[in-house]
Amino acid sequence: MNDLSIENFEDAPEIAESQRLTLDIDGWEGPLDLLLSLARSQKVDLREISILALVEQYLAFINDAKALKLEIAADYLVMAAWLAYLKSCLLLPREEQEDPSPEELALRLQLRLQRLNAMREAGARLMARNRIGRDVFLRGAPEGLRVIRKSQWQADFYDLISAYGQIKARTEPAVHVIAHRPVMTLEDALVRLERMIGTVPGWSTLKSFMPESADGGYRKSALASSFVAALELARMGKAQLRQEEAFEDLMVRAA
Amino acid sequence: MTDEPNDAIRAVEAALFAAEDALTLNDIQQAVGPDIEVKAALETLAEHYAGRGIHLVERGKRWHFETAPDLAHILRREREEPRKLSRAATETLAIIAYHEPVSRAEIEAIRGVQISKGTLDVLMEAGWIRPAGRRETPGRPLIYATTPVFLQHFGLEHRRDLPGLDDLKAAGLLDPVDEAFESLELESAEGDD
Amino acid sequence: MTDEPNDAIRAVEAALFAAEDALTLNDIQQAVGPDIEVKAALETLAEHYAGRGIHLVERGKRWHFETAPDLAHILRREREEPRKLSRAATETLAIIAYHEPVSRAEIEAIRGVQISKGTLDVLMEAGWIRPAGRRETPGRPLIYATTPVFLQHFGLEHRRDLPGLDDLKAAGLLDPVDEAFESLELESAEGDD
Repeated sequence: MNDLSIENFEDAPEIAESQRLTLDIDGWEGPLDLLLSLARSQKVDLREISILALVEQYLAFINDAKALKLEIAADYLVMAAWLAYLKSCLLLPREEQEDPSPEELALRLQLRLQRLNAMREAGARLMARNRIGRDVFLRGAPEGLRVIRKSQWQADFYDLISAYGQIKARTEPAVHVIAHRPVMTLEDALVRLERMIGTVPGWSTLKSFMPESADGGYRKSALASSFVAALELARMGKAQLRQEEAFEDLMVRAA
Repeated sequence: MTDEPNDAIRAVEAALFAAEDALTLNDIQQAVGPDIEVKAALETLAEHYAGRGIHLVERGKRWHFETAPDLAHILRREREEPRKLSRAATETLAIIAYHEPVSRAEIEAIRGVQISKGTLDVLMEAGWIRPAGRRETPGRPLIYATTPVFLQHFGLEHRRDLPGLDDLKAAGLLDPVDEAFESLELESAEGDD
Repeated sequence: MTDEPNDAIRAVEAALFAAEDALTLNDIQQAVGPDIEVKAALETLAEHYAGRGIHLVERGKRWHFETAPDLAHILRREREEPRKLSRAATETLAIIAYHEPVSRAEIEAIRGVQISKGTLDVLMEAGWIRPAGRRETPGRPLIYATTPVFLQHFGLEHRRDLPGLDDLKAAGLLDPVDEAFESLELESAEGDD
């Protein structure tokens, strides 16, 4: 009944010495599993099972294991203690019993065993079905259904003409035309400034010699050229320059 | 009747034969084009193949051809058997299949032991179970359910074809212990009257 | 005749179905066992499947099932996916439309960039251009022109409905790209005020 397998201890001699053998947990998956195995050995319908007899069996089994000095996993011992308690309650006279009653506890244990048993049997029936790869086989070399993706190219009219516009813009030879801008050359400014300062006595601002013109570009050009011309005239000793402080008007007079 | 199949039947037959996986009605319709009555063709085909060495079967709303089960002895030769599932994995699979969707704690309550980490992995790797959301209870545990591949592998057309499902349901063996206990108490209380 | 196959035929049928390669007579005999008349079973099967969506065929003394040739389109289903034409292809198409008929070398001269072989292929696949003979110059290069499908796709009645260079200039489409981009940037910067 008890296919008690003992762990191979050849590779662990010091443990073997103390004879600490372990109850094979792979043999039973926990105390409930062991209980179910014992219950099934009673060979009655689980609904008819004698819980008291089952408890005796379990405790006897654990005691045997202890006598063999097997190390028993803690949860088996916890279950043994609980079952010993249950047994004593079941044997006690009725009046002294507390809630939940031992009958209730026994019934719950029975229900659990029934449920585990039902699933064990269901698992076995499932595994016994005609399974693919064992009993029935799929096609060995299916051709496969393939979806060939074909591109449906999309472009709209604007893409087309703007692409053409961009090619044209990119490849058309570029001609750069520099616009003619009215300027006062340095030569003009020299002649003009020399002549004008001769006609005006005393200090005058450089700006007062600027031409009246609507063209802002021309006025700026005239100012820049006249400034350089004033420096040049001063260098030649034909003019004097004076400025009260930075950014103040530049004053000029004939030397 | 030399039942020469019409083009609709031939097309559905060819698509199922060539497919690498089981096909849904929709998959088949896409393969054969919109003008074909797939459902009717499938019925005719299933009937045609019923007595042959190959059967056309429906598993979880997917269709495929497979060899007839009675010929297993011929085909099994020289083939490796699929790896045998451990008892823990078998029980866990049964619990998921019969109770789905079910949380890990619920599986453990039935088995009376913790599930080792590998057990659910093995079942997921086989493609038989999948996480199916979370239960809206404290802790929001992950719940598991079976897949169409599970039905296919075990030759089940629907989940309701699980062996003994109706009996287990009727016997209350799929109800949690607490519920079963209460209903038992109720019965006996009524019986006392 | 409701030709229900006998077990010999069913076994051969299943063996061929499940096989990963085409099988020789000997292979089949080994699979189904010595008591079965494989040759006769194959003949019956081939005849049975002749009108179906799957055929049993012999190639180089090996037997296998395959999809009926007239149903090949089921195996390779085409699906159209919209894809935007690349810039290179759009430019090439525009050059062909404005200058047709035009050779590849001429397209490259106008674009100022070489075109890859794939570009013309794409345009031909789209059905928008076609080879339109050869130019009678040294090398006799192939020349390309647009197709009626091109006009239809772009909503043109005639090629002369393509806007002229003056129209393009007026629409700002001749501005070099980077300048157009700068002016855009300027606008958006001004918009920030």
